[in-house]
Amino acid sequence: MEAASDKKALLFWGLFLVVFALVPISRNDYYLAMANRILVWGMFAVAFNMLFGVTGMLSFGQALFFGLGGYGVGLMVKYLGQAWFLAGLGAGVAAAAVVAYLLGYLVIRVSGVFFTILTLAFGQLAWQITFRWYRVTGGDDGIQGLVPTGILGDHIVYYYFCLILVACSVWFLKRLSASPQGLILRCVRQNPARVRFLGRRVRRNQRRIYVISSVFAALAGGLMAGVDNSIHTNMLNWTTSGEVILMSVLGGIHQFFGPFIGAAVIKVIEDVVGARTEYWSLIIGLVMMTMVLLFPRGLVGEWVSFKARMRSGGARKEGV
Amino acid sequence: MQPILELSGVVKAFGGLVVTDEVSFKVLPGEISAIIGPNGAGKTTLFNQITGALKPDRGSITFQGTDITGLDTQEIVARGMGRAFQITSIFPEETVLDNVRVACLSRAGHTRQPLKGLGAYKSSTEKAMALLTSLGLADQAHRLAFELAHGDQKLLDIGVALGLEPKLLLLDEPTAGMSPEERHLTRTLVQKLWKEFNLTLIFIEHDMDTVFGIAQVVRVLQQGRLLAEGTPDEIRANPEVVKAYLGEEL
Amino acid sequence: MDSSFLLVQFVSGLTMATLLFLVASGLTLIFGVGGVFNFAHGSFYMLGAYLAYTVVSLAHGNFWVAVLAAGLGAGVAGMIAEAAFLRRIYGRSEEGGFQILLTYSLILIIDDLVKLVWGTEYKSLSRPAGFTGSLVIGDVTLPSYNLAIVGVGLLVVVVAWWVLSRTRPGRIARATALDRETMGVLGVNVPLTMTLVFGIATALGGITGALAAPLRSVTPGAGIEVIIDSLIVVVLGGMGNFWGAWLAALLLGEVNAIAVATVPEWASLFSYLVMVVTLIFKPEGLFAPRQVRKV
Amino acid sequence: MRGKAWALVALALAMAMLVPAVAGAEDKVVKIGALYPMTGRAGLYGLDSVAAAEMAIAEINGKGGVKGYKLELISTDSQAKPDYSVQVAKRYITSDNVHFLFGVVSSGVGLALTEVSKQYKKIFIGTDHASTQLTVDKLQPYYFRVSNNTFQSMAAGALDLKERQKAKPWQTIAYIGPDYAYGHDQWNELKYNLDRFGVKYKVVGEYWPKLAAPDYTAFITSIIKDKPDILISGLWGGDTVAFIKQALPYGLFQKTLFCSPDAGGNYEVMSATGDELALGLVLSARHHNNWPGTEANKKFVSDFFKKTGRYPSYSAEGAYAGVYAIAQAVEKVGNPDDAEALVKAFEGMKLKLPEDPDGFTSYIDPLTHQIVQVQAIGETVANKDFPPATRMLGNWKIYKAQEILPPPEYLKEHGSDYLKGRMK
Repeated sequence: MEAASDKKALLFWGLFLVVFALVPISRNDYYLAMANRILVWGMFAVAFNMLFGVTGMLSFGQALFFGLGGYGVGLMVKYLGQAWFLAGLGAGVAAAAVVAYLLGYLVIRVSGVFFTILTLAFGQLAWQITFRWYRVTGGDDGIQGLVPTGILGDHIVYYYFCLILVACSVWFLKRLSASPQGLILRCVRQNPARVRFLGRRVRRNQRRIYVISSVFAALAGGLMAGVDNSIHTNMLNWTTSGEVILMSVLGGIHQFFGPFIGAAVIKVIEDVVGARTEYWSLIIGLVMMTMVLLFPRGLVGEWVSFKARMRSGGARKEGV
Repeated sequence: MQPILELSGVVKAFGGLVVTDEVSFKVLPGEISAIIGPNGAGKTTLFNQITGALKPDRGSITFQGTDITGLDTQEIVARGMGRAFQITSIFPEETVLDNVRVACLSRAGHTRQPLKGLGAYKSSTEKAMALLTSLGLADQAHRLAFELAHGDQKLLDIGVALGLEPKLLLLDEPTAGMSPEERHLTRTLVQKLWKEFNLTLIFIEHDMDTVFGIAQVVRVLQQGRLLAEGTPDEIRANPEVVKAYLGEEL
Repeated sequence: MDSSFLLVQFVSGLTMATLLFLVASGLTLIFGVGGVFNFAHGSFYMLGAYLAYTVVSLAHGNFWVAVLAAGLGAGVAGMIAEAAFLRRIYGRSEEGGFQILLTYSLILIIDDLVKLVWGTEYKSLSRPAGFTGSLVIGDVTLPSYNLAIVGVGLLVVVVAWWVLSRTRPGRIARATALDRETMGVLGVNVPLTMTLVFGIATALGGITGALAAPLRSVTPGAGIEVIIDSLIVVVLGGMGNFWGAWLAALLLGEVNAIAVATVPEWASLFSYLVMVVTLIFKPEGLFAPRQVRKV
Repeated sequence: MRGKAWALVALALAMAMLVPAVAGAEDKVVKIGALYPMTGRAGLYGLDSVAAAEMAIAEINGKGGVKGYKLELISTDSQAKPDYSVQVAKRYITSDNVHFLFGVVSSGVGLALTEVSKQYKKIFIGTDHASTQLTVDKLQPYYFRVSNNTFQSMAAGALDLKERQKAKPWQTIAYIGPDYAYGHDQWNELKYNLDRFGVKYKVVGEYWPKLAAPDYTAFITSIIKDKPDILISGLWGGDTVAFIKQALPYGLFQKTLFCSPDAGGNYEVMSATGDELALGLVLSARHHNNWPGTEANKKFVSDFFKKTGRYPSYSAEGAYAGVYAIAQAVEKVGNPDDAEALVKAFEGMKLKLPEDPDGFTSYIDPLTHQIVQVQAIGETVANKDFPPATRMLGNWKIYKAQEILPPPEYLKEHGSDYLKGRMK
């Protein structure tokens, strides 16, 4: 059984890489940018879901780390020059690890909706600071001209750079979720009291995944800076946190790749609907509501259970 | 012989209500013992204090010669104490195997490993499967835990505790909610596990057949106090216990 | 700084605090009783403002009638939202996440519905007759409408206290907050209670929207703008704690008023400073309801 | 289960209805890809801009288009999000094959898009956003702006304050503006211009409420304590409305001269405050519905009213001007594809606009790509010609276009490499 699922996983990975690797052939920068956006947001959503779907911690403040990644690149380039793009990417990720570690001690003292709202409050605090401290951060003007030097300055090369980083990150997260550490995290969601009776510290495991998830959020933010060649305080706003939650739920929070699919669908819907009507918010709102009320398992989750139902239905027929 | 667990003068009160009142006793290694008492006697609260889920107001608890009073649960568990619950406490959305395997992995100190899949931890997996075989759950290893029958879930709960290779195992009403036949099976199983894993075992139980069938020592709690302690025969003969608790049941 | 200025500044802080509290009160009420975090609460505030505008300007209505109409409208809209949508997700695992998403979708939907009905132009309401002037005592100028709002705020506090602690429905609501299941067993119609409480909470939002309209601009997107501020109030006050919210709003209003007068360049950071310091020492807020502390 | 299936069908139908909105391609069109906010508190500016741009396009196409080309506008809600707008702009450029990027209210979005415009060498016509950076610090060859920037507004404001100082000496000044880039830019530029024009002043207070702050009472009472002769406001839209409404009962406007030269005189401020707008406030905007009193302006305002049933805010005229600028450039070059030739055509272009008074024609400064226009500052007076507003501006003071441009030394200090290179 495990061999079969291994083969399936291999097939999936192969397909995933091939499809995304072929996008530049279209020679259309819009598709390239769109695919790049899906990759980066997909990674963000998958990392976020390690927190939400796996460990059961609904953070409404991951925008803070997404923004930190973006501003790591932005501030480095703004003050030190374009050559510092990659260093900025690293700095943003490192800063996110430190901030997540410290903030973890503050926010992972409460659980459930209290945790959610506390993360939202800190996220908004970070947004306000970035928005108002315009002398340093550029505030609402954002920071532009974020083009990496050298070969990465080319859109297609940068795209492959993102593809490789995203593939590695998602691979790592996939391994993590299938590992003993991942199992403990799932156990933390399902029954934290019992985890203590396994001799494991619940809060410490929660902090660990909070840091890991936030690091990848920051990586996503940093990579986005190179996709748009500009960043803006919007990255830190609660709507960013909300969007990544929406992606996860849309795709299915109990499926590893659900959030990735959710990210792709949201990014495409956003664009398609936005291009056709100014009433996009009504449409996105209705889609969101329909998903929450009728398809809480998300697209991938519903698909998996549909397949299971077909299979068991078929089996029953054979039995008769 | 040095006792494996020693309680001396343990007191716990919620507000004005004293739920554990100067409880002292010693448990010898390898002993299988029962705690009985009417509802509200403070049995589960006592378990909670022994396992660190609650901190006693006064008194001390010594486990294997070290004072564990006030330590966190995870520290106490790491020292070799395991517990199964009155209300089944498992990981419902994981497979039966993974429920036990997570305990084995935790025992082996692998739970921080982020990269290798679960299958790579062969010894933990084998140990978990062996445990499931002992529990009679091996054929259900790949089902999700919430799909199991109630009785099997209780067994799984014990399995999770055993995965930690505890020296001392606390069982909170292992037969609660079971049919008479299931109870009989569970009773036999508990006794078998006790021998097989060289456990010291303390269980809380209302079913007197189980209590007097397998316990070497019986302790009676009433209103937070230790009313009596002794062999099953001594307890049966204790007029106070008969009056206060056992009554017409015997 | 003389004493008359301090008094004026104090009343400024009080006005801000009262409006903050009035928006937050509905939010904290529904959280305290229903355990629902209604992210769309601000949208009901906005709905109230637009409804009041319509009643006053198109129907030539009396301002106070418009305030009541706004409360009624927002309340009914809230009850519909609860009965038709929110009720379906109670008791799900990860309910918190779904609550936020569902109410977030309500924000998006209500925003566009408001745009469809009222357009994007700014709407405006004037202060009601009799409250356009100011009370002037020596150096002290106190606008009468601001004083009226402070009065309404106090009235809401007192009425809410009376309802919650002295009437049977209030006690049922508070008990429901503690234990939905047991109350259901005891024969309380829990779904109806939830719907009513939700309606009262959104009605409070709507009334506040109407009351604030003469002091602010009635614009699209107003809902999202107030929700974050109310959130800070609710978090600081201890989520679900009605009194806590009032005290937290008072604290924030007065801190802001003093900071503006003394260190204006940094004033905008003070409310966040208060929040961060509080949360470092008391992550569950200043006045957390008792059952929360052990979570 | 049945319910779910129905919901799926309904959802699919809703999606399908959205699809066929793309029109069939005509051979000779000038495609303009516009991005404006259409939701939230800036949505008003976006929708007014789109309406005015459509109006201009209908006028031009009605006369047969330009050089055989019809104009076509595609507009998308920018959601005021720069990252989303960048994505839409890339779609415009590579999939929709637009010839011009167009619009934008928020400077943040404008700055992100000028980066895209530079990379793809696609001309970007800015019609509204006010940050001076776009035509100075971040100027690039393919960017042009057809409305005033904050520097021009603040220079006009400084000149106005200078005149007032001569007539009735004032000494102290205080500032209130939103605590973000736009608010800080205005204050810095005002001080720069006051110094440049040799005005002596003493700052007695600086107040920075957050953007979209609901309450200003604490600020108002504190300002009254400061007793400034002049209060400069950098607030916009709903914030100006809230400030004015809250300040009125405190008698602030009798105690100090309220002056808001960039966005205070926007029509929506007057329509939303009604009788509560005190008389004698000194305000301006980038376009006024009742100034200049030329036929062109009257026609623009009344046509807009006919089309939409409301009077335009300032932003409409910028979009209208943008479409005419494009038409004129295409007319001159003969096609919309040659970006380099179009850039040349825009540089120095003379453009007769509704907001030009008799005897003046707006033109695009060839150096900074910034439109150069007369700025009129007025005082609030009773005027019921544009309901629901009951106050409009009057007692105009007119400031010459040349005087309010950033001076060469400012450009040398702040200009982008491209701008500096052209100054040599």
